[in-house]
Amino acid sequence: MSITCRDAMREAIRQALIADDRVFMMGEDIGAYGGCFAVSKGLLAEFGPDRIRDTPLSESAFVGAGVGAAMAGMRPIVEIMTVNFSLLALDQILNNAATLRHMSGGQIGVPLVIRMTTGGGRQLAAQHSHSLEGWYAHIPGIKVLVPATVDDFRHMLQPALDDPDPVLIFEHALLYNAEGELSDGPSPPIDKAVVRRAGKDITLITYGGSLAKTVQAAELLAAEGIEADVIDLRSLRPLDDATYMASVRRTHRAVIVDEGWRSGSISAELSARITEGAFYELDAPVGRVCSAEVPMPYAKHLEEAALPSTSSIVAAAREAMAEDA
Amino acid sequence: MSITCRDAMREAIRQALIADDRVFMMGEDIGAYGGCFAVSKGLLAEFGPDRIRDTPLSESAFVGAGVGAAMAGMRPIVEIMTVNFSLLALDQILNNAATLRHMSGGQIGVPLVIRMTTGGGRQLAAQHSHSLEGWYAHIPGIKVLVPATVDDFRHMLQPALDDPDPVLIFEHALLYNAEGELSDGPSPPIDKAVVRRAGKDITLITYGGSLAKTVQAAELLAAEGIEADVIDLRSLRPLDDATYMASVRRTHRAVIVDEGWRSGSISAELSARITEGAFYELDAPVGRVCSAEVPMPYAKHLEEAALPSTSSIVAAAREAMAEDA
Amino acid sequence: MSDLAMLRTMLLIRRFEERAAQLYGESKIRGFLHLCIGEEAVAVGVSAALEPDDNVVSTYREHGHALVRGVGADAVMAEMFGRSEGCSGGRGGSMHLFDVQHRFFGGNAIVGGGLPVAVGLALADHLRGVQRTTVCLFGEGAMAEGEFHESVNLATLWHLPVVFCCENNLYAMGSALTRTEANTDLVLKAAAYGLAAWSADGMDVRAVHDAMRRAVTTVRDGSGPVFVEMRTYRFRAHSMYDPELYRSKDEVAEWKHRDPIDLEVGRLRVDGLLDDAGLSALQDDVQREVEAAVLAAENGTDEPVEQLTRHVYADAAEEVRS
Amino acid sequence: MSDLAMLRTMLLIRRFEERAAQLYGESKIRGFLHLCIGEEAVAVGVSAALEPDDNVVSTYREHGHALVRGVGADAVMAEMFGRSEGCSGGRGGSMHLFDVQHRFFGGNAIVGGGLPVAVGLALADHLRGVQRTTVCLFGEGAMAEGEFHESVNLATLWHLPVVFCCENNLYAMGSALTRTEANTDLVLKAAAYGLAAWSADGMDVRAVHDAMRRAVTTVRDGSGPVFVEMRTYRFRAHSMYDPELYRSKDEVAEWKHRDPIDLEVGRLRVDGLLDDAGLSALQDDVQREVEAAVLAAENGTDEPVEQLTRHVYADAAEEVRS
Ligand SMILES: Cc1ncc(C[n+]2csc(CCOP(=O)(O)OP(=O)(O)O)c2C)c(N)n1
Ligand SMILES: Cc1ncc(C[n+]2csc(CCOP(=O)(O)OP(=O)(O)O)c2C)c(N)n1
Ligand SMILES: [Mg+2]
Ligand SMILES: [Mg+2]
Repeated sequence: MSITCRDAMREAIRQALIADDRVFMMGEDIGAYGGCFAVSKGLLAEFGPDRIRDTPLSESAFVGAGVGAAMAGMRPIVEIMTVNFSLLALDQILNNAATLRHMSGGQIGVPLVIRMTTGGGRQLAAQHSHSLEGWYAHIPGIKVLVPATVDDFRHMLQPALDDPDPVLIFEHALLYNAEGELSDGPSPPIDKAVVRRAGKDITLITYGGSLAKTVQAAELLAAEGIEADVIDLRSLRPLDDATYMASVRRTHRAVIVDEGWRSGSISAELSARITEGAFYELDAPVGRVCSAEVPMPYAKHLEEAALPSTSSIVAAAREAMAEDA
Repeated sequence: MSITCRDAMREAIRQALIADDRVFMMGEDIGAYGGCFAVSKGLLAEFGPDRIRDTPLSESAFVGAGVGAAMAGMRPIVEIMTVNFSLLALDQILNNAATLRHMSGGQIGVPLVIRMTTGGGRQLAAQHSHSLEGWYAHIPGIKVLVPATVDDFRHMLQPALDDPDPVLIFEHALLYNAEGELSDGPSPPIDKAVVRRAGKDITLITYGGSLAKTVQAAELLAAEGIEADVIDLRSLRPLDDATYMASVRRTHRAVIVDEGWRSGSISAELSARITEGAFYELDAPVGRVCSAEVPMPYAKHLEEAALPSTSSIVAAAREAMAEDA
Repeated sequence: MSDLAMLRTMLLIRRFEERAAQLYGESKIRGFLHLCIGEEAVAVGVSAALEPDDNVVSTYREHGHALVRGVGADAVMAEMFGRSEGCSGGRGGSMHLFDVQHRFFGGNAIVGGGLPVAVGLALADHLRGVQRTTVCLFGEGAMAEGEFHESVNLATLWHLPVVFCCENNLYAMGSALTRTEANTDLVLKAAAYGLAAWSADGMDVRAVHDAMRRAVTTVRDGSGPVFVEMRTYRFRAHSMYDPELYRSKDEVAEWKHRDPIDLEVGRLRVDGLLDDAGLSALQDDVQREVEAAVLAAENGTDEPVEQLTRHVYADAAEEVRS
Repeated sequence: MSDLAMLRTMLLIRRFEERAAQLYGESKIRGFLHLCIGEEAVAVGVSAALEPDDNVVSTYREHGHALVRGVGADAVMAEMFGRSEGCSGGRGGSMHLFDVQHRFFGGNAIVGGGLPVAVGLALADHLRGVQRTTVCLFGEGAMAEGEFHESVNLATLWHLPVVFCCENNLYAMGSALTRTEANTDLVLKAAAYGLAAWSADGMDVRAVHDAMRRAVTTVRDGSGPVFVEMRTYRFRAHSMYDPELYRSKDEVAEWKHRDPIDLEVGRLRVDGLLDDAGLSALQDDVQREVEAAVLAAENGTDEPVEQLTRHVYADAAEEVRS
């Protein structure tokens, strides 16, 4: 069955609401408006205003209310419209959600799911185009998921709700319209990376909104005779070291692709870990393709230049192939 | 003249207030209370409540007011008591201070200085012990300074005020009582790293609250015949690549020491850059000594175990020395 | 500003935005586009009460605010085309119009994000003894944000010359005021901070003007900030993506009977200051202005992609030149 | 809770904190230590109006709140010694006392940080139809934070069973209320959100009890949240580092004449319910309880350092066991 990522996430939310009456959803304009990305469209009619709970513009309070409700045993799905507004709730996320279990000596769990869109590419300029999922992955106490496929949009939510700790799900806005076939089989655990394309020459590591570009780049590289392993991380915290490290040990070369600003990106962490774990097996320094370190410009040609592109990925891979240690 | 870091910073603020009437200071309890770390003690009496401006507990509003005042040509020094509370102001920092110049096509500058204390080590537990300066360094549009010596506490503020862009200064709380001699000569530019101890065998890269531990570790290593170059970064954004890279090219080995949580730390960025820039010159993978990935525990023995220590730095350096590529 | 001039400006905003919506349909303008059609009287009435060097801080629904403050239609249109000639050099787009010469300080796409900044602008004037008013425009939805609370308290505590001007169009995207504020009497809410507060009919440019003149006078007297609620309505969708499921067509139609332009046209006719020919002339005039802006934007230039990382930090070279 | 029991609890808090201050001087307790000496009537009067399974969310000045809710003096003292036997296993310290069995949800060191959490606890009860009150304690300084604004609006809009209990001790660290709030009438400020609000003499445990009983009754009736201001004063410094430059010794002395313990002792004497012997017996009793707690804390165990990264995430093994 072909389905969009939007519909897949909606169905995931629906099924979670049906299966467990501790689950409810809360966020700005998820009800009467139908969701700013139409993810929650129709859910208000089906589940009513108690469980599809429109909130005022109060990011800190409704995220914190999600923390409290989760502490009390509910399973809230809090939607922050976009990652850009999540900064207003960061105190609640870092100082409460991520730390309550620890501060209480293990007495309190916060089984909260926070969903938000992320990413650029729609000419929304500097305050509406952040890719901060890798940045959030710095915080101990939370988990960070980054679905890239219809399967993951459909199947990551339930395990996130089952998780006893806070899970943040970052959904790249450009993926909502992406279509694909839902698989029949079970999905891999949410903290496992997956090889999306097998190759022996170089490892391309990516996630979320950059996966499609990376796979495209791999196809172009294949035409040049370079076979790339493409790893979809799926989770940025924890990182599934085993999977990407095994690939790098085979290919001896790695390029990481991510939409965050380069300095202090999750790509830096991956690069550091690969060097730490596989230094003697590397035939080339680990490459990174990230966003330019600039608040996102509005003009289309500038935005395109700021973001990772298929061609910048191909170029980085070629460069890594050209090296020889 | 021997002086504490606290007094050095106070003197820097005083001189700035005297020299330029566009300068004023604003923050919680900086006036009547005398500053929560006594940095601003006495300044209210000297400069009055207009220029030493106590604020209510409203981090977002008074940081944002600093942005506005800076846009209008003032030179505000905004004090956020500690980095832990800065999360409440992060929207103003990232979405306004860091982006206004760009969004306005270069029309608007935000010559704002934000000072805050950072770091652990005082048994203040999970909500009062963050070391997020490396995390902040991810944000384009701001600069991030991390003084570690009395000279830098004394001399970084004025260039920060002279900078046409927002500068964040992170002051490790444990340094305020540290004493040292003020130098006579001019200080190096704020964006330049400095070699605090010269050595030929390994490069230890650090900053702020970890510098003293790292120098101590270098002394211990020297007793074992290992001579370490100790680099004080001083600025985390921009990073002075030339200085630490030159050292690594000489020593062929590097360990980075930083109090942030390991994953996604500034150490990761440094490791990635070193591998990118000096891969073929490295004799060992770049090492990292960071804080354990745990919200800070209160109990003293646990807190000590969570933080980088002289012995963990020595151990990492020894490990790097033992490798041979 | 004469009543006729105010009408002309409302017509300009209306025409400008109608044209922008078309151009959005043609993909000439991209990103988010928020129209203020129906709310023109607020922009015009507010601005009419200001001096040229007063400060304005606005939101993402700010085409009208920019135009009334003297930012050229051509500069705004070019901005939305992403051209170098745009008022933000093409970096900002519809949500980030800036013009420092006209003291128009944006264009902020974070709801509530401009409020602390406005307080800071006013603080700077206060500290320097400059007589100037800072007007901060925001929607009623922003009043639920913590930034509103902190900013109004700060400005009142410090007696700063700010007019907090709330454009209450009854909806924040799809959220009706009754579903976001426990107390929907916004003037009462604001007054609890201890500042002067009143409301005005935001569909009547003269009422807006009067309310705003009172506010500016109060602020100039040094009596501290003022809160003014402008009761208005947006005739169009929240943005170009909004299916408007949250309000009835009847409600919208009802409000359209109170079109601020029609009201003003009617009055001027009654007063004998406007006839059909006069109205046509005005309409042609704004039409020409808008079309000239579109043409200029079409023919504008794109900033070279090599300059991508410009304006992240001040460029020492550029600073010296300017 | 009888009047005598309330007195005993106030004495316990007083003695407990005096001893904690000593132990801080001896470096047995570290980190920040915030005493509520002078404010005991609030803790006791509030708690006396609650059922055992009501929720409490507090601040970093919460020893008293924890003790009155049934968290043992030994568990609190051990926590401040950083021992495994502490109510937060030694992970939290003075600012992060937790006891889920007593539904004491912390101990929050971010000013205003507990307010949204309290709203969420109440929301959970509301959604499940559980009859329970959530009490959120915070200082008057927290009212300037955006979190106060957002949380009170949310709770009122959603008719949630929360009592917002403001301990107005007139200072936030060194900041007098008059220097942080443009409108210092906190009840009026709160009422503007549309919820019921009143204040009580926080130096009188019976007045606190009455005001709180009214609040709890209102909340239990389903009439939505209530705001109660408890007018009180802290006799000691803000924390152990505070030189108290911001208030006069006279002012403090003045307030000490209104010591809540003296007031209650006096009343009980007049009513013939307490004599010197009775008071001594109570004092000895709490003294014994506190000393036993100190002894136990001294002899407590330190968690093995190998367990450093415990409690960051749920441990599947531990989950199954518990
Ligand atoms: C902090 C934040 N949260 C959410 C949004 C998404 N958003 C953009 S406009 C808007 C509605 C704002 O309503 P209001 O303040 O009434 O202004 P109006 O659009 O009606 O002019 C929302 C929710 C945002 N831009 N910023
Ligand atoms: C968000 C935040 N800002 C600043 C601080 C530092 N701080 C701790 S307590 C305090 C004063 C709070 O005063 P109030 O709310 O009145 O409570 P009180 O201490 O008087 O009980 C401050 C400023 C903090 N902990 N959190
Ligand atoms: Mg609105
Ligand atoms: Mg107080």
